[in-house]
Amino acid sequence: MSGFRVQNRGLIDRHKTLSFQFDGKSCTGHPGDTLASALLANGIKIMGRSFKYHRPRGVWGAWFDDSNAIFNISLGAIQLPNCPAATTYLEDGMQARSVNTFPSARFDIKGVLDWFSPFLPAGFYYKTFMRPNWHLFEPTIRKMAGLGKLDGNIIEEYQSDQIHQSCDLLIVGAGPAGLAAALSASQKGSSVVLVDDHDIAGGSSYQQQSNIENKPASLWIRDQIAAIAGNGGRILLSTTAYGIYDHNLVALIQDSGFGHAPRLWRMRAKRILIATGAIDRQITFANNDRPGIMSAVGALEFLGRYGVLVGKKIALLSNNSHTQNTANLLREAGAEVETFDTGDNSPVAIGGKKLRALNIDGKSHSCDVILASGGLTPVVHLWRHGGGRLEWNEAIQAFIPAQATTGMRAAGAANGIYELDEALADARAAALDQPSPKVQSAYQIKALLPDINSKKRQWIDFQHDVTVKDIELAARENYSSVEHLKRYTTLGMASDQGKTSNMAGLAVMASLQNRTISEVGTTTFRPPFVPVPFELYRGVKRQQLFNPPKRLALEAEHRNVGAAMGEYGGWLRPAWYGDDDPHNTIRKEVISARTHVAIIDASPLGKIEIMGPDAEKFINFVFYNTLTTLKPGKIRYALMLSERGIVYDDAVITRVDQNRFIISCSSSHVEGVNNALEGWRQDGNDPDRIFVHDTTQNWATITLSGPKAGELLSKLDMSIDLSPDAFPHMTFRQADFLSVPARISRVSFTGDPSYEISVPTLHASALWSAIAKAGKSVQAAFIGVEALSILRAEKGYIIVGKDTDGETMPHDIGFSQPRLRKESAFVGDRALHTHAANGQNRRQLVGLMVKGNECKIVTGAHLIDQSGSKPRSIGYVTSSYDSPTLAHPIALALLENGTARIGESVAVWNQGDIRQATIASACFYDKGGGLLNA
Amino acid sequence: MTKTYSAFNIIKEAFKGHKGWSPAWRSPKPKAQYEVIIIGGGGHGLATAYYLAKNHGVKDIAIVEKGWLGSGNTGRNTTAIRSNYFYPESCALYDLSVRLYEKLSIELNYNVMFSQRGLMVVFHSEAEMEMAVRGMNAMMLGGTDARLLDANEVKQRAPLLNYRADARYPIHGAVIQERGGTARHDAVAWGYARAADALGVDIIQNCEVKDVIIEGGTMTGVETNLGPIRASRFGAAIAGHSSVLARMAGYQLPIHSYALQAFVSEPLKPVIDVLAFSSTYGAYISQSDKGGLVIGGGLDRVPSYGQKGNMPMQENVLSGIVEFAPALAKVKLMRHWAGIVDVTPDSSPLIGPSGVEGLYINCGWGTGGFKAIPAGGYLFAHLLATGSHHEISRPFDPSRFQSAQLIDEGAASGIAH
Amino acid sequence: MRDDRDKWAPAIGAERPAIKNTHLQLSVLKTQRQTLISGPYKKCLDICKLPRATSWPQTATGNNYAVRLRRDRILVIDGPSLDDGWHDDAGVSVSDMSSAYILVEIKGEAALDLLNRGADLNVDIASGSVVRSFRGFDVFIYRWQSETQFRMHFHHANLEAIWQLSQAFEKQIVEYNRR
Amino acid sequence: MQQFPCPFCGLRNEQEFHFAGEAGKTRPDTMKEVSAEQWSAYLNHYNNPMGKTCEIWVHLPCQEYFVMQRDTVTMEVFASEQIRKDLK
Repeated sequence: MSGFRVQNRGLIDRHKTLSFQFDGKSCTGHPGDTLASALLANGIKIMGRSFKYHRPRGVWGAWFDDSNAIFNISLGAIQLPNCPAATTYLEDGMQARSVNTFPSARFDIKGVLDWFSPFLPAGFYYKTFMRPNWHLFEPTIRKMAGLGKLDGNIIEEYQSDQIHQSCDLLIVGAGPAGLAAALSASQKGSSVVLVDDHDIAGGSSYQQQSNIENKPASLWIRDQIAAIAGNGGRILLSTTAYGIYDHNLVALIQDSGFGHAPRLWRMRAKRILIATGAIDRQITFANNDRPGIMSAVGALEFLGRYGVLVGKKIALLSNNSHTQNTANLLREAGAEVETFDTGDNSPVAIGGKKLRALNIDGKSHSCDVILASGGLTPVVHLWRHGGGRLEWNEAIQAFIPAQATTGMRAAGAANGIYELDEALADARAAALDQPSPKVQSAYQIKALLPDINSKKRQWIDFQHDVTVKDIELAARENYSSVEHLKRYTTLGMASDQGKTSNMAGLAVMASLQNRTISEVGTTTFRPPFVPVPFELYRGVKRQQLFNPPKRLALEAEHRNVGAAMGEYGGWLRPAWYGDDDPHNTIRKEVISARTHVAIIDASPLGKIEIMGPDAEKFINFVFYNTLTTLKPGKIRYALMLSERGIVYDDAVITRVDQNRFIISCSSSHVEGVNNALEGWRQDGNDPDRIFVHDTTQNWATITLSGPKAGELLSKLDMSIDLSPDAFPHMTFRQADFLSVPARISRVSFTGDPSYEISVPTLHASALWSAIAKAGKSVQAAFIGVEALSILRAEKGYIIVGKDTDGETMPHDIGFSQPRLRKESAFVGDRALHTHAANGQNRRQLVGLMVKGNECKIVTGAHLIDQSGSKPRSIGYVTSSYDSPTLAHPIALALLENGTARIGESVAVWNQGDIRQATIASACFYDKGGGLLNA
Repeated sequence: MTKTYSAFNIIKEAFKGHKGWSPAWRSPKPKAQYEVIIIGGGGHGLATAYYLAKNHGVKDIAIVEKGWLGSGNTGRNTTAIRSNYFYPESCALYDLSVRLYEKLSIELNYNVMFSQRGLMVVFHSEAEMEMAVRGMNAMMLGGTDARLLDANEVKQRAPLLNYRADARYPIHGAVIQERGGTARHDAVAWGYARAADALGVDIIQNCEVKDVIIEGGTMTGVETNLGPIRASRFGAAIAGHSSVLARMAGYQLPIHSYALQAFVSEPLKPVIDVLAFSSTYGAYISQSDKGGLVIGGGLDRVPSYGQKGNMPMQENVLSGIVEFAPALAKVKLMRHWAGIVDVTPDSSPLIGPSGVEGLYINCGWGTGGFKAIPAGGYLFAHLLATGSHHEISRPFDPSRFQSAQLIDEGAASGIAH
Repeated sequence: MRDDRDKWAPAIGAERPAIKNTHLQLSVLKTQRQTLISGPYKKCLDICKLPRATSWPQTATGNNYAVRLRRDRILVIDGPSLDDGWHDDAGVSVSDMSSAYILVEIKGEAALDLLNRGADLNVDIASGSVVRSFRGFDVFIYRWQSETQFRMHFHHANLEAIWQLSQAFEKQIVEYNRR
Repeated sequence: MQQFPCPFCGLRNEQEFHFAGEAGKTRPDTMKEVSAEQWSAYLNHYNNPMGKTCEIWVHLPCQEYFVMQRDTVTMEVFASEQIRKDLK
């Protein structure tokens, strides 16, 4: 059926024919068609059903102002839900299905719902479905609701490109006004970006077949584009500005074609010019939702862009002068057109699925299409996103941008200026940020107040089936604010977000309340201007590039010896080594560490250097422990607190010399500790006398731990005396390793003698090889983080954040002295003496033991007090392991008043199961600490 | 006039063109003097007035609201309701709320559509699962329902989520609170408003408090755009803007205001029947009865009173949700917005005296105000009526900051909702 | 037990082929030395004997130069060997960071296009420092020798991620130019 | 996406910044008696103004701490100034 296609009109490529299906019916179209234009050309008017009553719906607008024709579209393996027919370009082989219909939009069985509409007024669901219970009704209602179907398939290549850009002037809308403005600004040397959501510039000029500045429109447009490009201006087509955010950031979505992810431009513009034009407003009259009733502007768009004449016998109903030429244009294209003034007579559309006539004053005028034009409505959404105010203009019966806000102007039809020459002058002035010339508008419009007493149904929101009666009901029930009205009736909450329904709804409310539209006000315009896929926000941030972990310099070496890599504190680290059963492997690693020596990659440990003459004073303030007494070459364990006295991190601090300290903090806290140090440095200190360098990644650290650690280290030939007296626990040495500076810290996270050897990362591999080679003779084993976690738990060494929580203070984990004795101020000091800090029932770190033949306690189990009527949590298990060293399960826990209860029994509660454990000191291995000094 | 809402009355009214429904509430002119004035006509304020009138017999109550009722966070949230908190004090508070929600539609004769479809917090590693067990046990001991799900059970409940091998964070399991769910947010405000109005409460919309009247250290009135209104007691429930009133009345609060953004997609046929949270992805999702996917995440990083969305947090939340449920990549965002929330240092609310005699505050709910509406109103009404705390609200008294007895749910849960 | 050894492609370190197309080349460079010097700006320059440290959008030249990282910090590339620690006479703190930072070079007409997919670079907005956030990673980006040749430093532990990002961006640029 | 002026680096996108508290608070001298009220006020009392505000921010990449005056409603930024004393 090409009956509606008009020869020699439109921008489509008629040499090629594209096939597609709609609701199972085969159709054809041409490149350049949208699905809506192609369907109209195929003589199909019913393209969807409304949301609530499943009334048949035809297309209303020709672009983003249509909320009726929404399809699920499949093309090959790709399926996309909720594609608007009016803005989706046709591709060969598309299978389109109208949403929420069965079996088709034309014969939808749920159409019977319309018969029950008297029982389903606005907000009926708030008044019923309460007894016995909403849950009884909800599943059915959920199935009835919803539009598109999501197929659940993932399009692997669907990845948005995201770009930052900036410009002096961003112009939204490449119609005549936008083009003129872009040329003016670019001539003055501004960097200009002009965007338009169509795939071709020209805007409304395709509706009117008139000349622009005495040139045929197509020539004028071509000349402007060439001149803009010549001046360095850029034009982005198929690109929609969908939101203006703080500080003139404009979000642009650039379409890449069906099934391809769009591109996101984050455009920072010094100035923004809104030249988005105007759309047609609907007319509220009886049966105005019938398929075949359309926007008059939309009809001209279908004709001008796609060569589609929407009807053969057209009734044109208008209240404004903008449609003066419309009838002529349609007649030229071959339609029979009768024009009607809205006047004060009551129009009624006659017909069901097929429109038959327009009744005016009881007189029937047969037609197959009614074009309704309730007046031009400037597209001011972006203006509002950008914080611009609106004012009601009585003469043109529209909200238009009020005076300019900083960095933003509107021009042309978007600014309420509809005559071409005036719009061009307005745009050129706005482009150069000059005052707009005063214009005397020739545009005439009659105020359009709906007949609120009509017995017939008059539709306001076509998708959501909101009628005048619904609004009247809402008003009667005192949902009188415009936001209440919207939320109660769902007016304007359709997928076009009120583009077609807002003004009509306001007019009804104004009539009902005897107020003016400006007094009723508008609802908020919120981004996005058109719906945008979530993918737009994701881009490359996916899978491995979603918060990727840091990589060790020695990763290849670890993999060579079979490391199972796991993520710990933001780093990918060896969890254990080998392919055998992990539990058994980890157990063996622990035993090797206890009996011989373990080799551990500890490179992620922090190495933050504090340097300068005030370093000592500074570090003594930032840390809980007293550090002024730390001698060069010595190491001390210290806690960092928040000002609330909560343990934030623990670190070993090395004093290298008088003016230099190295803070070895937890690997996951390096950034946080560094930031905290910088904050205190710049606040209240002389920053020229203290410097903080995070050198963590300059150094690779390999820890040797175990009875044979010293023996292994001695084989590396770094010429240092390793005897316990010469190099005792908690001291530091600098040495050379293969002519490279090396640092050796004798500190332990296992309870056995340990040496942390650090060399510049570029030499890590050499150190690793030397240790691996030397390690063979002492049965050294590579061990991963899992075994290390067990080793440290056996010794009762905490992991901050795991064995502490947001309430833990230093005296809860056995560090009481500085709180009572430290002689200078430190971060968090006062907070350690509050009512809560002095409390008797603080949760303290303890160990828990169960019998050797019992299974280990579940980490996360709670400790309970059973003395009351129901169990009360008095703490919980933070770490729990089967200890290979001790051959029985061990656990660490935070327990109310725990240290005083050592030796007692406590009930352990997990998901209702209760067992007993014995409270112990948090140290299970070498309690005397003699081994550390061996 | 038809007052009672029921299917029968809808049918009856249908034959009269629905002309007989009475207004849901009146639009009274303010009197010069009330016994109690509630500042803020959001969920908490409306619920407070309702319970004051119903449970405590206070009849002379006005609510002053600067905009339309429910225009603050009540109408701007993601409608999640849950009581899966760590500390027993929080469990008691939020579980009271869930229990009140369970009966609310019938109590108010207004369908608030409380849908207990289950709320699932998903965990992505062994370390997270340990925290999950800790939290789940805390909930059970605190009197809230909770159950551990393994990865397969999670998949059965929410096949939409990412179970692919290349998922950045695999799903190890979840803790589900079956009684958690969503409600229709506006309906909660409207239901309370209608019920309070029926009990004689004057709900005065478009009435902005411009200043407070304090005489001899006691608050005796408010200056509004409709003139001064006096009362003997005042309750402020103005989430997001609590500091503004504090400044008028001369006290300071442990509150920063932040925008919290929310997102809704175009309606889809049902794809997920449970609320799924992931703090690792920094996002959560549910599907409304209308079919829109409702998505939320963390607070903005910049303190503000700007009730609008912005891109940095959008990118965080939406990229997170797509990695969490990759099939959503092609689903379209229809609308996003923001509410201004009061954020306290411990992410727990403040209920108690303001420091100014006669003025009590209910604020600091952070991201969790909507779920707490019934309990917040119930407990605040108790405080306003009796001058002393209900046992459940006592731990949330503002004095906890001086004694440092914080209820730090933020630290306990990782991400605040 | 977590065993993600197969989930993550093995890290291969700095020895790797360039990312290359007709508009773009991204490759890892070797440096002799990178030295972090903190202190009053003039004093920082004095100790390494350089006249200035490059800021944005200035162009660094030669092999021995410095870039400005902070108000009181510079990074010297291939400068003199200095001892780590506090230099009391010079009033500056020094750390050798030769092992810490990877240096990559990005050149070609599409170089800025690639960088603007990770950062928000505007050559019209001057900046005191060359430190930026590149998709959440702290990096130093500056021009070197010419206006279309850029250098970027970042922590070595982020090399795999930034490289993978750059490959994804390169693909997007190719796609963009194709359409 | 807002842009904030780091006093050293100039305008940068908001993701590079971190809010570090309201300006104008002085840490009590904890070597002297500090009452519970004073300490609590230092930690917990905020002006949190709706409108013009004065805050401490840090530009994370360059770690510059600075005081910024801005408007919490309009997001207008008025001025920023380094927190550390001026370098000679």
